[in-house]
Amino acid sequence: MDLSIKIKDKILPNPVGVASGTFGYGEEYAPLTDLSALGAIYTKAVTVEPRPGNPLPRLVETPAGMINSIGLANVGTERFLKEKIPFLNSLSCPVILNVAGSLEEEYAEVIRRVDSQDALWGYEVNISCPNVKHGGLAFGTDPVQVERLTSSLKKLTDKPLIMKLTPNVTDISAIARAAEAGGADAVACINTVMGMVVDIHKRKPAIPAVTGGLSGPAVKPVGVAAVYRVSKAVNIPVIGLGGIMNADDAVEYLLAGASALQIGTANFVDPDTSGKVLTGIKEYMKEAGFTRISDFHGHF
Amino acid sequence: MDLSIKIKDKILPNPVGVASGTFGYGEEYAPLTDLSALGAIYTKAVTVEPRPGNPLPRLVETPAGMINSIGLANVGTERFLKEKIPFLNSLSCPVILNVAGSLEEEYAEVIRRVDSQDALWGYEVNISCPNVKHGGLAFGTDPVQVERLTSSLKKLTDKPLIMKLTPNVTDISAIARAAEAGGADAVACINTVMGMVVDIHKRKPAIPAVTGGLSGPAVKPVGVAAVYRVSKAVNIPVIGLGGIMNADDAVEYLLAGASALQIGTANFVDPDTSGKVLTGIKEYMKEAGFTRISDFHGHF
Amino acid sequence: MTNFKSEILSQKSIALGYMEMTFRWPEESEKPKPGQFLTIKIQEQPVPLLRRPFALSGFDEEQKSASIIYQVRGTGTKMLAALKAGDPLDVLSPLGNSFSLPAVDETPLLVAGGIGLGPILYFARELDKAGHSPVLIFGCREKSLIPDLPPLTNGRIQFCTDDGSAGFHGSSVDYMNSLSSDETGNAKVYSCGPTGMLKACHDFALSRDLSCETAMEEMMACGVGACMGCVVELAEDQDRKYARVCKDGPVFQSRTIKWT
Amino acid sequence: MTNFKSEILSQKSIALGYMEMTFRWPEESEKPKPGQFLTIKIQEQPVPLLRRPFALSGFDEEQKSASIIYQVRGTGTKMLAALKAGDPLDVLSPLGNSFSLPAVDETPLLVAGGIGLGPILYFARELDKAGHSPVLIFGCREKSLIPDLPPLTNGRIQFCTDDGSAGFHGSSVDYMNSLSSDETGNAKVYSCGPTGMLKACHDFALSRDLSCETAMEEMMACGVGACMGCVVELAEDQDRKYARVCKDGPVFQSRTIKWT
Ligand SMILES: Cc1cc2nc3c(=O)[nH]c(=O)nc-3n(C[C@H](O)[C@H](O)[C@H](O)COP(=O)(O)OP(=O)(O)OC[C@H]3O[C@@H](n4cnc5c(N)ncnc54)[C@H](O)[C@@H]3O)c2cc1C
Ligand SMILES: Cc1cc2nc3c(=O)[nH]c(=O)nc-3n(C[C@H](O)[C@H](O)[C@H](O)COP(=O)(O)OP(=O)(O)OC[C@H]3O[C@@H](n4cnc5c(N)ncnc54)[C@H](O)[C@@H]3O)c2cc1C
Ligand SMILES: Cc1cc2nc3c(=O)[nH]c(=O)nc-3n(C[C@H](O)[C@H](O)[C@H](O)COP(=O)(O)O)c2cc1C
Ligand SMILES: Cc1cc2nc3c(=O)[nH]c(=O)nc-3n(C[C@H](O)[C@H](O)[C@H](O)COP(=O)(O)O)c2cc1C
Ligand code: FES
Ligand code: FES
Repeated sequence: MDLSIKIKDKILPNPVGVASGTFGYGEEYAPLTDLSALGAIYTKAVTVEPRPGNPLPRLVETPAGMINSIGLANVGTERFLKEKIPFLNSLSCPVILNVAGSLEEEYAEVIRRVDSQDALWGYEVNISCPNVKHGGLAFGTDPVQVERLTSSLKKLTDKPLIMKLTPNVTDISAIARAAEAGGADAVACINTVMGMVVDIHKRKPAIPAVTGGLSGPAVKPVGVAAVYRVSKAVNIPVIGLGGIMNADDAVEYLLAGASALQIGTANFVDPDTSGKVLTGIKEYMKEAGFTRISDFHGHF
Repeated sequence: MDLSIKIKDKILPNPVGVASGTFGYGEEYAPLTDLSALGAIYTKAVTVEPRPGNPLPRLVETPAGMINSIGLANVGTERFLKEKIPFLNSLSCPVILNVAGSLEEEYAEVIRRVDSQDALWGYEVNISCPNVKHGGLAFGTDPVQVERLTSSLKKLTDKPLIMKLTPNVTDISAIARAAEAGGADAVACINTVMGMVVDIHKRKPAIPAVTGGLSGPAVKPVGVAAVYRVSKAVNIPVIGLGGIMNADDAVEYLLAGASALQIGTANFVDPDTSGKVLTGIKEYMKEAGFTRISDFHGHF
Repeated sequence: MTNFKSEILSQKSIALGYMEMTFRWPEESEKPKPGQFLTIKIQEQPVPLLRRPFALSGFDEEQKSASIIYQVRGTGTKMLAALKAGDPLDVLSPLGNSFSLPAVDETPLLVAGGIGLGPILYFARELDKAGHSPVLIFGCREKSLIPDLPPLTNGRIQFCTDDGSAGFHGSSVDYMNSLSSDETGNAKVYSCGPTGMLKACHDFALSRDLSCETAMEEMMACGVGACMGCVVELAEDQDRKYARVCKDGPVFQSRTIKWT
Repeated sequence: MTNFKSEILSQKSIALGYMEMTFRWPEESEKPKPGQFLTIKIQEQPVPLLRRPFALSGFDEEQKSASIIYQVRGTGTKMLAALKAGDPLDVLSPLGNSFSLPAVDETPLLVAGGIGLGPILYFARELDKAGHSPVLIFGCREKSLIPDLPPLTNGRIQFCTDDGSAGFHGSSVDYMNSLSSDETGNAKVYSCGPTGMLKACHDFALSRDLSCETAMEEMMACGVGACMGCVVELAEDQDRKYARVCKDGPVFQSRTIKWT
């Protein structure tokens, strides 16, 4: 059974990674799951400068989901290199840096500064960030911006470049095609869905930023639909995520067209979800007589 | 305590209506809830010609939600007038006809044929339908189409015209503004969220249409966010729906900016949800010292 | 049709993976007929979200109680099986139509498989009480799936197992086919169970020119006919393409259904 | 820190709306320290979705058991309260930092309110055993909220009620203020409870120039420091704007927190 997935000229050992923002830089989860067994760690977003993140409270639960408003809280590129790279260097699993910014130039600057690091397998570009040059609309909502950002980042690195799509758009296929046209080596979907909770006792939004990002089982059908549509629209690998809690959910995404997966919110519920999902995928493949991940594709 | 809401020149007696497609034309629920106490019945969509609806299975459950793929199954305008109007005529609550079509002309034709009926209080226009003239993209995803459709339907009737928005767009505020510009008397949001479930045993989509409409508690945060944004964008009343299961959910929507509400999926779980929600809203208002629905607005 | 709060009176396992639950039926509520069903709101939390439909498997007018037989399948039925006597139950019933009575000279052949046992059993007992001589044929994979049932007075129960571990060796349809045309000459077939079995009953009835009623199942949302979610496809000669299982059914003349 | 399957040993109500639950602590697992907490995965279904955090309220090395005291508040704690001895429990613990020990000549003033009782009680018992003379001050609205607690050996427990229905009439801070500066001269303050009470303890400590540690609470997702969800805002003079309650806390020097 071959579980590996090729992205550009590099190999992910298995399809089950852990999603950006839900796993820090791996350290915290080291006692709780076998990091070396992960298909990939997608780090918390890194920006050029350190960012404190959004005001609190930052979390609120919803039916079968949660909303987060962490913002891009991170230590910035310099301290990332100093404080996080040594640990990441010690890991045997692929580490994919989630890159964020408010301007095209900021994304580029992060990649320029870290690209020589062998610890980094590739990049995942978070285009759900508001583009300050375009009235705060997220980069990922406009195909023109997405193609431009992708192609300008492609020039800076030989590592695989994954564009992470937001579901908060009219036509996610168009965005995916723009990423592919810009030279993306893969796309990941979905980032969080825009949502909001009102505290009816305080009569104000549950989080100060008013709207936040919905994740967890509630959004799984949205993620599966996105992966299905995107995988029909492009010829690069699609990485599926959104509400995967167990192997059955993971298999849904694979059958819908995903070549790899990320476990996000589920890490909070069971820190070893990724291990269990990988085991479950293997069992499913054995029963189905599948020998490689691509055997999941093309059934409908 | 004044629970009424004015839309155009007409009054809804209270804010709690029942959503299109979840309540038929009222008959089936007559033994289970007090129809005369409803703020409004929004009927199942009516098209010019009868439609059989989508192939089966049409339903699948998801975490805290469900996906439907009913299609626009309905008896068509002629049989609607013959078979449904007599019962609707006997009701004391406002009846709002949900109108659908695949062409602008079809929407217009429905309104032309039924507009003389006193049983109909107004119209809710379902713009989540694929526009066959525009490559099957839903009417409701393009502001230009929405404004045009709204203004052409406005010319045909003196009854209140409510445009029902789809959440499957990049910027729902822009769509709402287009509806307002076209002369809409109110907007309702949200219609269902695009979602998909894969049957991992059969290795095919759970519903033949592949993607369907997600509703229920899972989408409540999406609906509340939409209502908040839309109510900041337009000056006409906003009717909120999506996952309302109880009075607390309803109060969330009202505080977010809704002037009226619709109960959808919850009718399936508890056929008297609307009655309980109305009672709960009154209790909340009493405790808060609110005397009218507009007291819910402007807290943030 | 009412939505009432009931109370569980008893809950017991009757075969491997199958439970029988009895609950209080309110005085004011209409008496359910064989073939009709109910829906249960299993819990307050929205997972599982929808009410779950089950056919009535019995009704006791004196005790004012009704029962269902159900298979423990997924989340909802697992939660249901964890409830105990005394627990409250949110019931919406009676829903749907019911089996039509056979003529006095017709022999009712009642065929059940799996979760189709409940409505067939209820109907068999009612017919038995009314003096008919129903033959209840229950087919399953093997012995452990055979429920422990009190015998009928006028009619009889025929078990069939695929592996021959109890009763007739073969499916319920194999059993029916083993009957001579004389024996089934004035039969009327009623069936509830897996689709394959329903179609086989339909084919059997067609081949012997018998009338056949079949109780269908589809995923449901409202259960009362409002959402158009639970449709089955009708045969080409019908006046419409789809019918609602919850409102137009669950019992259909098997000839009106499009079997695929 | 391990994620282990435990078993509930006992569950009982200790005051109106408050429960104490004791559960097995695995041999291999690190011993928890006062101030540390755990998270519980309450059920398989995704409502409620997230694990629920609770401070340890006791640990019995011989019995290999630990306990929590919790208030029944919403969906999660209601479900937790429905569990019985013998039921399994999914625990992730020990998490976070802990209270620091007072110097031998310091008198620990331990202030608890509401759901802050657990960690303070655990700490008081440990100090008591180690020969310190802790004063545990527990404030609540009225008598029915006062838990039934075994007395300390060296230290003592002071109850305070807002309505004077038991113990000192007034809040725990009113009580502290009623102590002379001599009595609190070498005190070290520890607090856990509602934010208003924590701030009052901080102000009290500032005014008497005492050191004060405070155990904070914020909505959590991961509980292990990975998601940045549970932050509190730090005072302006700190080197960063926010700190994570789950990893940098839950215990903070009260001076480092931005009180608003
Ligand atoms: C009219 C009717 C009568 C029925 N009578 C019986 C009966 O007497 N005894 C019995 O054991 N079962 C009966 N069923 C089937 C029963 O409703 C399902 O087994 C039950 O809903 C499964 O719920 P779950 O949460 O345990 O399983 P899930 O994990 O939700 O699903 C397991 C299977 O049950 C089906 N199912 C789930 N929800 C529904 C629903 N709302 N409506 C229909 N099917 C559903 C799913 O498609 C799936 O194949 C009947 C169904 C219908 C429509
Ligand atoms: C470090 C820490 C230690 C705690 N120790 C105790 C304790 O010893 N005893 C005790 O009774 N309670 C304690 N709590 C609070 C406890 O976690 C909440 O009361 C509980 O999670 C409520 O869950 P629920 O589903 O019943 O309520 P819900 O209906 O979900 O919410 C009720 C309230 O609890 C808060 N809450 C819900 N989930 C969380 C979460 N994951 N993290 C923090 N707050 C949450 C909500 O904001 C809300 O105000 C502690 C919290 C933290 C962060
Ligand atoms: C607390 C939290 C923080 C997140 N931070 C980031 C981030 O920094 N960058 C990013 O691309 N996605 C971020 N995400 C989105 C997740 O990576 C993922 O796309 C989303 O949560 C859907 O997957 P899930 O439902 O499995 O969690 C975050 C999600 C959560 C819950
Ligand atoms: C079974 C079903 C059928 C529906 N049919 C229609 C329809 O015909 N026209 C329409 O505008 N919306 C239709 N809807 C959408 C609902 O009116 C509502 O917008 C949506 O379900 C969100 O609300 P809820 O979460 O409260 O159900 C349908 C929804 C369901 C579940
Ligand atoms: S379940 Fe709604 S029409 Fe049958
Ligand atoms: S809860 Fe995730 S960092 Fe504290």
